[in-house]
Amino acid sequence: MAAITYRKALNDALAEELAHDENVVIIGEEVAEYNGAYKVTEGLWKRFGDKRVLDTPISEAAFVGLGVGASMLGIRPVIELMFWSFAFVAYDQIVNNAGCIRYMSGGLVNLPLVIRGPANAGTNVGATHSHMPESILASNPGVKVVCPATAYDAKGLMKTAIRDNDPVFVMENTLLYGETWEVPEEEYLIPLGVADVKREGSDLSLIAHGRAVITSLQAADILAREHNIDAEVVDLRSIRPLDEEAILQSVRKTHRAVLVDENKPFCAVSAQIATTIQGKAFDDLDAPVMRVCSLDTPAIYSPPLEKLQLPTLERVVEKALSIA
Amino acid sequence: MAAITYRKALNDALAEELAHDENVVIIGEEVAEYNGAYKVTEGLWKRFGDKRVLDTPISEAAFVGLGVGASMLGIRPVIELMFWSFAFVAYDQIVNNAGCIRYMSGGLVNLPLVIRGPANAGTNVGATHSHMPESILASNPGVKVVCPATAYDAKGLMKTAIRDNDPVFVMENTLLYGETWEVPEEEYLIPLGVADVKREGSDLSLIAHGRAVITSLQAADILAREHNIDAEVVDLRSIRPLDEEAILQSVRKTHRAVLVDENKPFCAVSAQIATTIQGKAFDDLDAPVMRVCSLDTPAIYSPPLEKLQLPTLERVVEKALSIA
Amino acid sequence: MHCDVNTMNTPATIRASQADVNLRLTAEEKIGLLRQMLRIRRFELAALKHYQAGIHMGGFLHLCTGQESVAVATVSLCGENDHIVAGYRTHGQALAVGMTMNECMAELFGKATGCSKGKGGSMHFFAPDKNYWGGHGIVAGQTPLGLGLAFALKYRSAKGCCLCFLGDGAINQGVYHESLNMAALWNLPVVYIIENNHYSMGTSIERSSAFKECLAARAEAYGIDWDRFSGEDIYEVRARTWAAMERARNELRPTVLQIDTYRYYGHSVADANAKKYRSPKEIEEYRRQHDPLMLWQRRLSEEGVVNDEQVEAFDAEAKTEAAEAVRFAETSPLPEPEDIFRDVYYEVDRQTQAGRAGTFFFND
Amino acid sequence: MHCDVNTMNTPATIRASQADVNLRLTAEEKIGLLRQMLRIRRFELAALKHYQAGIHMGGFLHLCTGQESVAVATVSLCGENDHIVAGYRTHGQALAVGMTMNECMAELFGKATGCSKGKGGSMHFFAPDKNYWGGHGIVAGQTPLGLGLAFALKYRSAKGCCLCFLGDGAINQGVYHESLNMAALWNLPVVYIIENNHYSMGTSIERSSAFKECLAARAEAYGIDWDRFSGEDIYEVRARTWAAMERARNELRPTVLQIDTYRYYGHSVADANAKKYRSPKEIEEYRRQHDPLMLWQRRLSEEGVVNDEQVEAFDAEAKTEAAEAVRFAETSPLPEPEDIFRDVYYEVDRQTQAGRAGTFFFND
Ligand SMILES: Cc1ncc(C[n+]2csc(CCOP(=O)(O)OP(=O)(O)O)c2C)c(N)n1
Ligand SMILES: Cc1ncc(C[n+]2csc(CCOP(=O)(O)OP(=O)(O)O)c2C)c(N)n1
Ligand SMILES: [Mg+2]
Ligand SMILES: [Mg+2]
Repeated sequence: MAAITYRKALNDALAEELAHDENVVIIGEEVAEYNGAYKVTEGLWKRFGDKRVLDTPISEAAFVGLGVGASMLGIRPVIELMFWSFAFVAYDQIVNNAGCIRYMSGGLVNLPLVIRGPANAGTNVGATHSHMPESILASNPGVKVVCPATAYDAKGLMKTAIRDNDPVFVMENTLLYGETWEVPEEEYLIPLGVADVKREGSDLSLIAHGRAVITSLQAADILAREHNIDAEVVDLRSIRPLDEEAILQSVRKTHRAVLVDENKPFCAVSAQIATTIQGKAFDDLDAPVMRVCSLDTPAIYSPPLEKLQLPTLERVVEKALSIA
Repeated sequence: MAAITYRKALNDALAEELAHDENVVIIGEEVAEYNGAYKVTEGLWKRFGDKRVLDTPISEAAFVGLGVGASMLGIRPVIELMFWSFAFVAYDQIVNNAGCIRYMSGGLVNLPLVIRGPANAGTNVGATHSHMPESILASNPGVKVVCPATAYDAKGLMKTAIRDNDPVFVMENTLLYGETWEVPEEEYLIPLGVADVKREGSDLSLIAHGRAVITSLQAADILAREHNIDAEVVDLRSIRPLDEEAILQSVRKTHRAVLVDENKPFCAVSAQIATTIQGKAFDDLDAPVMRVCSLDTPAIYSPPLEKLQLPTLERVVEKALSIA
Repeated sequence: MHCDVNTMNTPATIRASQADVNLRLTAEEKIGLLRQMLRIRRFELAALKHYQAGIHMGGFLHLCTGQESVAVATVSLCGENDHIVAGYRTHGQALAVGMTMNECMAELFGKATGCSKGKGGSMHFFAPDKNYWGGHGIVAGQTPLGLGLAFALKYRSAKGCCLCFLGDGAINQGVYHESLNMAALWNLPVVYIIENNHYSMGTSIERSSAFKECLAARAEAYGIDWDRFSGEDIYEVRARTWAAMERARNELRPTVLQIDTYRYYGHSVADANAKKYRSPKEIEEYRRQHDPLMLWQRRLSEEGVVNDEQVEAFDAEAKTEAAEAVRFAETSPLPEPEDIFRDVYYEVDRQTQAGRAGTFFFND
Repeated sequence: MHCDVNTMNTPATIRASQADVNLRLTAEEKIGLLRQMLRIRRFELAALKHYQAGIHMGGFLHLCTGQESVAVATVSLCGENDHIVAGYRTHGQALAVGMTMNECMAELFGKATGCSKGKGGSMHFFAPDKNYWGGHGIVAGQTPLGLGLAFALKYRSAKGCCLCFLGDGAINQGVYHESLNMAALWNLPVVYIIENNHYSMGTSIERSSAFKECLAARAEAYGIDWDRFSGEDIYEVRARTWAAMERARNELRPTVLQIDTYRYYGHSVADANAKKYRSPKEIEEYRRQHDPLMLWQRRLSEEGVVNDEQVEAFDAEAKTEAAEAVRFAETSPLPEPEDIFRDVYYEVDRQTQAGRAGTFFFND
């Protein structure tokens, strides 16, 4: 197994699916000739040509809507948002057209499309460019939301997303693009809706998605090394569908949970999970479910301060200790 | 005290504030000559004229942005969205411009603006027109979100919202427009961030906002009458700022909570509140915090079915009984 | 509002009747167009009546009464590879593509037998098998969908085009402009049809839109061809829409058409102001002098294709069909409560492997 | 990309120099314009150097190097009642309105002494006291803000206008079109200035925009006046922008201006492709033949207003000012962790009654 970057894993997934299905097209700003703002689509235009990989104007609402329309006729668009933050200028197209058309048509229509791009807290790009919209988008029944934490997951989940026959939103993490993980050469798919226990443990559950999984793994190391606490790390991978069983199973084992979430706290994914845990495993809990979220303000620019805004290792460890 | 409709209470609030401050302007689709799609602005154009009450084209992004820009210079726009669902075509302007400009300017700018309109689940207008965006909007620090449940609250909260120097989003409820409540003739204001215990009780807390408060009050009656359960009904009134103290105080008294929420469940306001309660009153709880939300699909058109989709009286009573 | 639509005897209209696409029409087809319009009108009148009865229907009901010729004439030009997407005032297009009154009426009644199983309502009729992709409620939200349908056609090298309908008020949603730019830039075979009924709710076009020549002329900003004409004459609509469709199919170039027309009723049936922002006189004048059914009927009489008795019979037939559709709708079952959770996810509905892992629907 | 900007000796440029608004300029003011451009350039070069050092700055840094004349010439026309709002490539406007290098550099360094207290960064400079309203990162997101500033001016009967800057790629965001329609319809005194540097990131205007004559000409769709001219000559920019500002102030009519210019560096400093989508030759040609600083300096020499030694001195001064700003920024304190929670709500910051009820910030 070769170690490749999260970026390369995504790039491989896209290339494989372009080759696998002639209905797959890549659409977005700077995805073709420029190779992608974050180089996730590098080389694809050169290899697959103008028909399959298309640069758009800065018109997110139109090209997301175009993708929805094309998917009605069986095209499988993979639409890049240069940042997930730019979903906000296409929000109606995403929520109402991608999210509701199947229902409103009584199931006559289905929309096999993917919207993908970085959801990048922590890159010093200020409040408007740092949104993490997994909570608000996953709140819409009709869509699926995936947040891979490793290169391995990124590749397997992206391929599954492209083959899925419903709208899937893949939120990549900018800070992970350059990180490397082992990824097999052979083809593999990872189902949506299946969490991954990234570290087994018995004392406490750290439950997270996206880059917060990496933070949680580091925190688990410190908890083990310095505090003799054996934390389990559950990576949700997919937010909707959500593997509630895996969450509850872990909590039933450890009786304690800290949710680590780069969302801002109010109505975050972790709020949903805390609600589920206390609702369905109330008697298993030895302590309240705790959360470590981004500090609750718009994203600050100042690089050293923004580091503090995201869930830091220190905050995760401290919170775990508070209930351990 | 005269009994007036929720609609009239809002209309009175707007008229009073137009008269009170010459910087207040009403902007929106059909708000002037047509008197408002739901007649909330009835008579205002006639009374205050073209300068103060302005009809717009169907360009929500532009006129919300216009309101933000004008508020930077001290105008106090009250912007009507004909439905809150249409916020989705103006989502970037609402979240990024109304929500983040103050922060990004390091506090140099403040934005005294109101966005208001009906957030109407339950009116048989289908999935795209029935969004209740209080959860997703209140997830943004920088904005305030208010959901009045009675005519009295609607008037007092609206007046406060207009005088507030930050962006306040007032989500009215279409089904309540025609309902009447006692409202005093004298001027009054209701502060944001202060919940209202609409019914005192000792056995169980029903916590709700918007029309779900009315459902909760009816449920409390049934619980008292038929099951001898004395339920307290806490009306949040304002979602952000949120009166956490009032919530916790009620739960510390009753030890049981059912949250009634017309939001869809995933990452709903009630998920936030359940998380807070279990986090801060864990030891006070005798049972898990329960929720009754809208059924988790896009809004269905079929009128009899849509009734079932919202939190019904039956579901609230049943859920309360399950933990009482 | 000055009523500046053409009347039938201008040279342009006479020319239109001689266009190839009209000369090709058989008598039967011409009658078919009349019958379609009659069906649409009768369907809507029946719906209106039952809406007002206040028992079964809720929400919106946007009637296209007065505008029928636009839907019927344009849809009549569609072939196997031509696709249609529209806004919420869409009963006309739906019936014109061949949807049955039964499934449409049942949808209005929120019944399980409705075209969208009672899930969509008046704004959300769909018939993918008839190349009809809805039925959309957010103003102009359908405009990029039209782009996507056209993209798919081009991608598959299908010689067809997409007709995308929108209202005169819809042209002020930004996404329409983004769509025009992309249509021009990517050479997509889409024809945007602005059904200009002169009002968006209570707002006249002059109060909602700044423009130089006419609404369609904004297309020039993108180097897109455009045309403007009256919707009251079927021949003219067909001739000039056909030119746009052929440009799309053969040259892969988009067009914007502005078709002037008029609605007799309020914006939705709940529009209490319908006669305030327009004078009753204005409405009456349209009804009496510009009604597209009356004009087409007169034309066909002049051509000797139908006589008055036949027309009456067609109308009676349409009325009966509508009455039967009401009966069908009334007696159809509602969706079951479990149906609420169907048709959200394809993978769940089919219980594929992808539809079985994880929680898709949340509650407590 | 063909470089079709004017050179200085066309009749148009000569005429521009004789425009009232330019004849009124004193020698000192002319020198002031040169010094402003030098300051902007030196500021950005210093910022670039420190960005590349990789210690203090993060995120984006969009340089306007090569475009300085547009900001300086247009802003020089602003009076007390004129307001400015811009996109993210905004160092030029910020310095031109009179912001200090210190507060701007400190902002880039994320320091508490920055104009936005380190909260905004490169894209979000603000100076309301100088009628400068940012600094906005979402492409075209500022275009309705310009509308709102203009609305407020008109509402208050202030005889002024709003200059709203956007890029050539930004014209394809729908909200810009919505804004044009409303500006025309409501007669708002706003001047949209498209700074056409020919590329949006790696995409040339031909690949992003369909248009007939030029980008600004889309304004015709709304009956809005427009103009297009080169940004390289200060006189021309001033003369033609002034006409638009006067139209706004006196007639309450909007205008769209397309000012052709060029950026020498990449889209942001992280744009590794900067020399791939444009040939190095193209960039070199602009630098050598069209640099606005060089051209203005030459013009002032010809007029006998400055000599080379003076220019060198001004440049040295600007360089020193920039170096000092770097020192200021380096030695300034970071915001405190508690500052993260400031500047979110006005009412909370001031601890008014409204700022004290309820929970505003959430955590566990
Ligand atoms: C984005 C959005 N804003 C507002 C509405 C409410 N609304 C529905 S139809 C309509 C008027 C549209 O007028 P027009 O485009 O002329 O179409 P017509 O109704 O005349 O067919 C409005 C304002 C909406 N559905 N979507
Ligand atoms: C809505 C939105 N989409 C995409 C981006 C990313 N982005 C930032 S600048 C830019 C290019 C803009 O080009 P142009 O308008 O020509 O301005 P220039 O950078 O040349 O000054 C893009 C695509 C964004 N900030 N906002
Ligand atoms: Mg209309
Ligand atoms: Mg540019």
